[in-house]
Amino acid sequence: METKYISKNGLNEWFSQIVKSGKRVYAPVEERGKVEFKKVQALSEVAEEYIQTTQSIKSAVFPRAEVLFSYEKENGQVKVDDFNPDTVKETVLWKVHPCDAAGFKPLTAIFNWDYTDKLYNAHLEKTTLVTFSCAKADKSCFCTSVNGGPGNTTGSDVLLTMLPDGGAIVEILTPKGEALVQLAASAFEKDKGEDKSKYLADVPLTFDLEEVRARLATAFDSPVWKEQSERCIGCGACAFVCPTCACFDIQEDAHGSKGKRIRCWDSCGFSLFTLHTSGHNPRAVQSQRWRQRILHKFSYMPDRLSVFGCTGCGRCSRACPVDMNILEHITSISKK
Amino acid sequence: MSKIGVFICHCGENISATVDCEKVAQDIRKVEGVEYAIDYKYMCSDPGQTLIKDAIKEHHLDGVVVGSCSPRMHEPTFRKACAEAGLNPFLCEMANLREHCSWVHEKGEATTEKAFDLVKMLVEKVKRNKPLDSIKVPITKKALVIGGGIAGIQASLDIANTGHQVILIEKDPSIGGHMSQLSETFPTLDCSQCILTPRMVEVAQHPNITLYTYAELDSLEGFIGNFTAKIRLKAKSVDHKKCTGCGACFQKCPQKRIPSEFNAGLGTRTAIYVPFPQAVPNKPVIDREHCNYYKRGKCKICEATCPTGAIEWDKEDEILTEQVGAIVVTTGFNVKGADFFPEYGYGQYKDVITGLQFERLASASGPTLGEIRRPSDGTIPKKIVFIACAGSRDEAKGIPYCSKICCMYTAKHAMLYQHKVHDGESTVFYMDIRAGGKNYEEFVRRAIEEDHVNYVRGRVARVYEKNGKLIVKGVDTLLSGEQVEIEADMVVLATAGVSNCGAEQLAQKMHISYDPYHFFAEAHPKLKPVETNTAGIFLAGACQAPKDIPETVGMASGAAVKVAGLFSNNELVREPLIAVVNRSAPPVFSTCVGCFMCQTACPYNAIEREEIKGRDGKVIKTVAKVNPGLCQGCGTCVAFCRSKSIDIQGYSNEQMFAEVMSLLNH
Amino acid sequence: MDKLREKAAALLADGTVTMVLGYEEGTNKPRPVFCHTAEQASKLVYSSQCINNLAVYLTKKEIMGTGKVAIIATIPTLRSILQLSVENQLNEDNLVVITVMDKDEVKQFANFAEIEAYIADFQLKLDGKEQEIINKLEGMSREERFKFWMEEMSHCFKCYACRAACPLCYCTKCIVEENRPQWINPWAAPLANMEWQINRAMHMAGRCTGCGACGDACPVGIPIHLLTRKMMEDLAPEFGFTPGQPSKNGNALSTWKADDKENFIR
Amino acid sequence: MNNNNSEFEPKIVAFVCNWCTYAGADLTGTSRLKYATNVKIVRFPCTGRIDFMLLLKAFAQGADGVIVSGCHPNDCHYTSGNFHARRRWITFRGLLDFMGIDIRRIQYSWVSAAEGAKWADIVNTTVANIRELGPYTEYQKVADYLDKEDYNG
Repeated sequence: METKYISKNGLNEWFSQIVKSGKRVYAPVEERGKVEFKKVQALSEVAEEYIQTTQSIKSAVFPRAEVLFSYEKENGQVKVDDFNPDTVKETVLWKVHPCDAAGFKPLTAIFNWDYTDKLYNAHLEKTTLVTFSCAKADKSCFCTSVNGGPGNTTGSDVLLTMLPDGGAIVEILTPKGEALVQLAASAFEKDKGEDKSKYLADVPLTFDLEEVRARLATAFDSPVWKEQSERCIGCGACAFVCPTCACFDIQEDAHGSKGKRIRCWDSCGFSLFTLHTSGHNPRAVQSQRWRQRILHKFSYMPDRLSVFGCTGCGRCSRACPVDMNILEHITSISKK
Repeated sequence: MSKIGVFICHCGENISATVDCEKVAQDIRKVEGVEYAIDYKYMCSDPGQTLIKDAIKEHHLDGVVVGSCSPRMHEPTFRKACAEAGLNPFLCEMANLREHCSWVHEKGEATTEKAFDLVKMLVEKVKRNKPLDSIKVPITKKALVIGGGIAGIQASLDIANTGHQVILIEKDPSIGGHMSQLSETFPTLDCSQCILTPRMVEVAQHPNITLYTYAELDSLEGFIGNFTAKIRLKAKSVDHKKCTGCGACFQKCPQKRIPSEFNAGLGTRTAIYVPFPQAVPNKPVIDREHCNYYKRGKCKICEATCPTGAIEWDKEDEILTEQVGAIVVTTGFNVKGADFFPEYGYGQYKDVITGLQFERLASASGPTLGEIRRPSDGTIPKKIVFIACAGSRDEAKGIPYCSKICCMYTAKHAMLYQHKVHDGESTVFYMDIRAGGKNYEEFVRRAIEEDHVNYVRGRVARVYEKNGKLIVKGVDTLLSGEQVEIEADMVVLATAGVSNCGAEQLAQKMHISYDPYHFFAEAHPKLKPVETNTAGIFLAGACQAPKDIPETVGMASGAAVKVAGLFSNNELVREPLIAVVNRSAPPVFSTCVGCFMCQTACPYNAIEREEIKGRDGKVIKTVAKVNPGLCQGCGTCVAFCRSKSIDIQGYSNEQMFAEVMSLLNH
Repeated sequence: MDKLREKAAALLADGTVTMVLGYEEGTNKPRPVFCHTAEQASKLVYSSQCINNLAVYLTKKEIMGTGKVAIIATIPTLRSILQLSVENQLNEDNLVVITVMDKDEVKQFANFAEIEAYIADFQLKLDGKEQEIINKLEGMSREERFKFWMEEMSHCFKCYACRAACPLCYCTKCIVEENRPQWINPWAAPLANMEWQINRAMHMAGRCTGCGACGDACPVGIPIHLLTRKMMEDLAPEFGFTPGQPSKNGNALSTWKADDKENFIR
Repeated sequence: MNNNNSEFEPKIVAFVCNWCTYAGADLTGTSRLKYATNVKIVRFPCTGRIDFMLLLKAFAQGADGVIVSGCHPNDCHYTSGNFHARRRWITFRGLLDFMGIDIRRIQYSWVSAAEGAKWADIVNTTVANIRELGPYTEYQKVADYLDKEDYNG
C-alpha cells in the first residue's frame, strides 16, 4: 500500500491519539535490567537502546494462560460460560521487530490448521502491529537466513523505519494499519522517497534455509542430535521466549462445584511432555526432544503449513542457560 | 462416581440441642457423590447401626460418613458395623459433631453451618478413601533376653512359664548380675543371694530357657516378630560338657592375685575361675588376659589337674545365629568408680570405697565373710562416714539426675554397720532423703532412731588422710550451717548409678534410642515404659534408668507380659495406616529417586532400600521401601518427601488436600 | 589451560574415562562441553567465567552412560558433588573429579573425602550484590516485600530453567508434575509461580550448596537464588550446618534437636 | 485494610495431630468450654505429617488464618514427629516472612490431650487476632491471577 513520512512530533501526536482511542498499547519497556513488552501510556515509557526484548509478544494473541470456558454445577445441572470474543480488547503492539511480526504468520497457521481456534483469532483480529525496522542487531540475530530481514514487512500492519531526524518512513501495509494511521491522519506527511535500506542493520546470511530443510529430511537418525543436545538441560526457556512456539496444555482449575478450563503454555523440551499414561515415553531422552524442536520448526512446519517455524530473532540462544546457540547448530547442520 | 452414605447422629440431645441435624442431613444430600443421608437419635445404638448396615446394602454405598461424637470414641464401633454390612471398614469416617461442634458452640446457624462443613469435609475425604486390609506379620515365638541380672532372670522365667522359648545371654561367666553381689536388701534386710540363687538355678534348669553365659549380641537385623540375632559365644577355653565343676583347676592356678570383679576389687581370683561360689553355671572359664599360658605360652597346670580333660586352649569365639520374635533388653547399670571423685580420695586412699564394695564387705560370701574391715589394714572401722549423692544430682559431674537407690542402700549400709559394729559410729552426709516406696521411709527412720545413725544434711567438700585417719570435711546446711569435720576410719561413697559400659554401641546395634546418659529410651515416658520405639524390643531394669529390685522385677514382668501378648497370636495384626512408597509403570518403576533422606527422618527405622532389577537381573534403581512391620504411620516421611513418592494410607495427600479444599470452597 | 587439556586427553587416551565434562568457549562466555576423544580435549577452557554447575549432568543417565566419567569441577560444582553423594546419587568409583587450582595447576581427587577437605578452605559468602538485595528486602515492610516478590513472580513463565540448572533437582517426577493432588497450578501466574518457588526453596532447605545456578539460569532475571541462599544463611547457624558443606545423615528438615529454638509456638 | 471488620467472620483452618491436640479439643467439648465457630479442625496422625503446602493452599483457597497444633516436645506419640514439625515450621516461617507473606496469620501451638481449656483459648485468641488483621485479601487477590488484565506482558 502506500508509504508516508512522519516527523518526531508527528510520531508523538499519533501515539497519543492511539492511546486516547482507548486501545491497549503494548511496547518494549526497560525494567529490572530487562526489556519486555508492557502496557504503556506515553511514548516516553518506550525503551530506546536495546537489541531485542527477552520475550516475544506472542502472549498478546496466545497468552501464557487463558480461560477457555468456566462452568458451575448445581444440583445435577452444569452451566457453561464460554469464551466471549467481544471481551477481547483492541490492542496495538508498538515497536515490535520484523522478526516478531513475522512470527504471527506461523502462529496463525498453527491455530488455523486442522482446527480454527476461536480465541487465537479473536485476539489476532483485534491486534494491530506497528513494527519498527531494526537498525541494530547482535550475533544471535539471523532473520536474513530465514526469509526475513531487518526491514521485512511480513505480518506487520504498519512498518516504521526510523530516520536520523527522529522522523520515520511509514509503510502502511494493511487496512488495519490504515485505520490506525487515520487516528491521526494529519500527523503524516508525504513520502520523502528515502531508501530505507540505508537505515537497516546488517544481518549476514549464514545458511541456506532450503538446504537445511533438504538435509533435515534425511537427518532423523543422524548422530548430530545427540552431539548438539548433550549440554541441553531440558528447560522450557527457548520455547517460552520463542515467537512461534505454540505448544500448550489444557488444565483444570476446579474449586468444589465451580471451575475453569485453562489453556497454558507447555514445551516439547520438557521430559514429561510426551509421557504416556502407560509409562512409555516416545521422546525419552533430551536428544529426541531437541530433534523434535528443530525438525518441527525447519521441516514439519514448512511441509504441513508451508511456513518455517523460525524467524531468526535469536531469543532462544540468548535465553538458554547453557548457550544452545540455534544459529550455530543450524549452520553446522547445513554444512554437514 | 461415589455413593456416599451420611448418617447424622443427634446423640440424644447432645448434638441436636445446638445443631439442626435434619438440616445438615438435607443439605448434605445436595453434595456431589452423596447417595443417601439421614439423621437419627442414637447412631451408635443397635437400631442406629442397623440403619447404617441396611443403607449400605440397599444403596450399594461405597463410603460412609457418620456425623456424631469423636472418632476417638466410636470409630471402631462404626467401622465394625460397616464391615458387618460388607463394606471395607476403612471406607468409614467420622465427623466430630459433638466434641468439636455442638458442645463447644451455642445454638445457631453458624453452629449448624460448621457441622455441615465438618461433614462435607469428611465426605470429600471418604470419596478418596481406599479399601485397606489389616497388615499381618508372622511371628517367631521365641524371645531373646539380653543380660542375666535379676531383670533378665525374671523376664526369662515369666516368658518361659507362658510356654514360649527364651534365649538368655549374659556377657559374664555367670548370671546373677549386681543383685548377686548385694548383702542384705532394703527394706526387709533379707539376704540377697538367698532370694536370688533359687531363681538362678531355676533359669538354668528351665526346659524353655536356653542360657548362654560369656555371650554377647553381635548384630541384630529384622523387625518385630522376625529378628535375626547373631550371638557371640566368647571362648571359655573350658568345655562345659566335659567339666564337672570340681574346682581342682582354680585351686591349682598359679595366677592368684587378680582383683575379683564379683568382690568389686576387694578380693582376688585366679585366671581360670568361677566368679562366685553360687555361680550359674558353676563351671570355670579362663581369663585369657591374665592366664600365664596365653600371656607367656607356658603353664597349662589347670590342664594337668583337670580330671576330665575339659581345657580347650585353642577354642575360638563362636557366632550363633538365632531367629527370635521379640527381645527384652536387661543389660543393667553400673556405678561410678575409680578416680571419678579425686576430692573424696577414691582410688587414692584404700579405705574410701564405693557402696558396692561395702555390699561385698557386709556380705557373708564376701572377702571378709561379712565382717566390716578396712581394706587397708583389716581393722574394724570405729568411725564410718557414708556420703550420699556421690556424683548424682551434680551438674558439675555431668550427672544431673538422681540415682534413686542410694538413699535407701546408704541407710541400709549404716544400719548393717551398726548391727555388726556395736560400738561403731556412723554418719551419713546427704542432700535430701528420698525414701518414696512401701516401708522405705519407715526403714530410714529406723536407721536414724533405732540404730542411731547420725544423718547430716550437707555436701562433703573433700576427704583427705591425716595420720591414719580420713578427715571428712563438710557443712551442716540444715542446722548450724557450720563446718563439720569428722575423723573417719572408713568412707563409703554412694556413687552415681550410670549406664553400663557398651550401652551406646548395643543400642546402635539394635536401633533403639537412648538418652544423653546412654540409658535406653522407653517409647513413651508414661504410657509405654517397657517398650522401645522399635517395635518388638522391650526394656526392663536399670538399663533404662537406675532403679531398685522391686521396680526392676515389676518392669521385667511387665516386659514379659508384652512379649507373651505378642506371642499369643500367630500373626501380628496391625492397622494398615502406614506409609507406602509408590510404584509406577516401567521405565520409571517408582518416582522415588532414592535420596533416602526419609531414612534419616523416620523415627522407627522403618525405611529400607529396595533394588529394582530388570529381567537381566541388573539393578535399574534403588528406591525406598517401607517395612510394614516397623512403620507406625506418623507420616513424617510423607510431608518430607520432595517428589511425593511416599504416601500414607488413611491420611493420603489426596485425602488431606481434599479435606482442606472442601472447608474453603463454597 | 594446557595442563588441563593434557590431563583430560590422557584420561581419555588411556581409557581411564569414557568422557570428560568440562567447559569450551561459548557465544559470550564458556559453556559446558563433553569430550569423548582425546582430540576433543583441546577444546577445553577454564576460567572464572565458567559459571555453569556441571554437577547437574551427573544425575542424567542418558548423558553419563555406564562408564567412568571425569568432571572438571569448580568450587560450587565440588560442593554439589558432595551433596549428591550424601544423597546416594553418585557412584564414587565411576567418577574422576578434577579441579583447576591457581597457576592452572590441575588437581585430581582420590576420593570424595579429599574433596571435602579441599573445599573446607573455601568459605561460602554472599557476594555484595546478593547481600545488597537481601538488605534492601529486609529493610522493607512486609507488604513491600510481598509486592516485590509478586512483581518478580509475575515475570516467571514457568520454564523451570531454575530447576533444570540445579544439580540437586534430580527428581524423576517433580512436585509441579504431581497432579494427584495438584499441589501447584501448572500454569504461569503470580501465585502459582510463588508456590513453585516456595516449594523449591523448602525442598532445598539444608541441601542447597549456594552455587546460584538457579538465579543465573532464569531467563527473566528473577533473583530466586536469594530464597535458597537466604534460607541457608538463616538455618545454618540455627541447626548447626555450615553453608555450602554437605550435612551427612540427613538435612535441616529430616533431622532435629530436642533443643531447637523457636519463639512462636504457644 | 481492616476497617469495619465487626461483621467480618474469619475463615480459619486448624491442622492438628490426632494424639494430643485433637484429643485436647475433644476435652474442650466434654468440658463444655465454648469457642468461636470460625475454626474447623482437620485431623492428622501427627504434626510431622502436616505438609507446608496445605497451609499455603488454605490461604489460596480463602482462609484468613491457620492454626497448627500438636503434642508438646517429648510427648509426641511417635516420639519425634513434633520435633520434625518444629524444624519445618522454623524453616517455613523464615521463608514466608522473607517473601512477605503474613506469618501473623499462622498460629502454632502445643496443646496436650489434657489442655482442653488451652485449646479454647488458642482458638478464641486466634480468631480475635485474625479479626483484627482483617481478611487476607492481599493474598487472595493474587490467587485470582486471570482477572489481572496484563499479567502476561
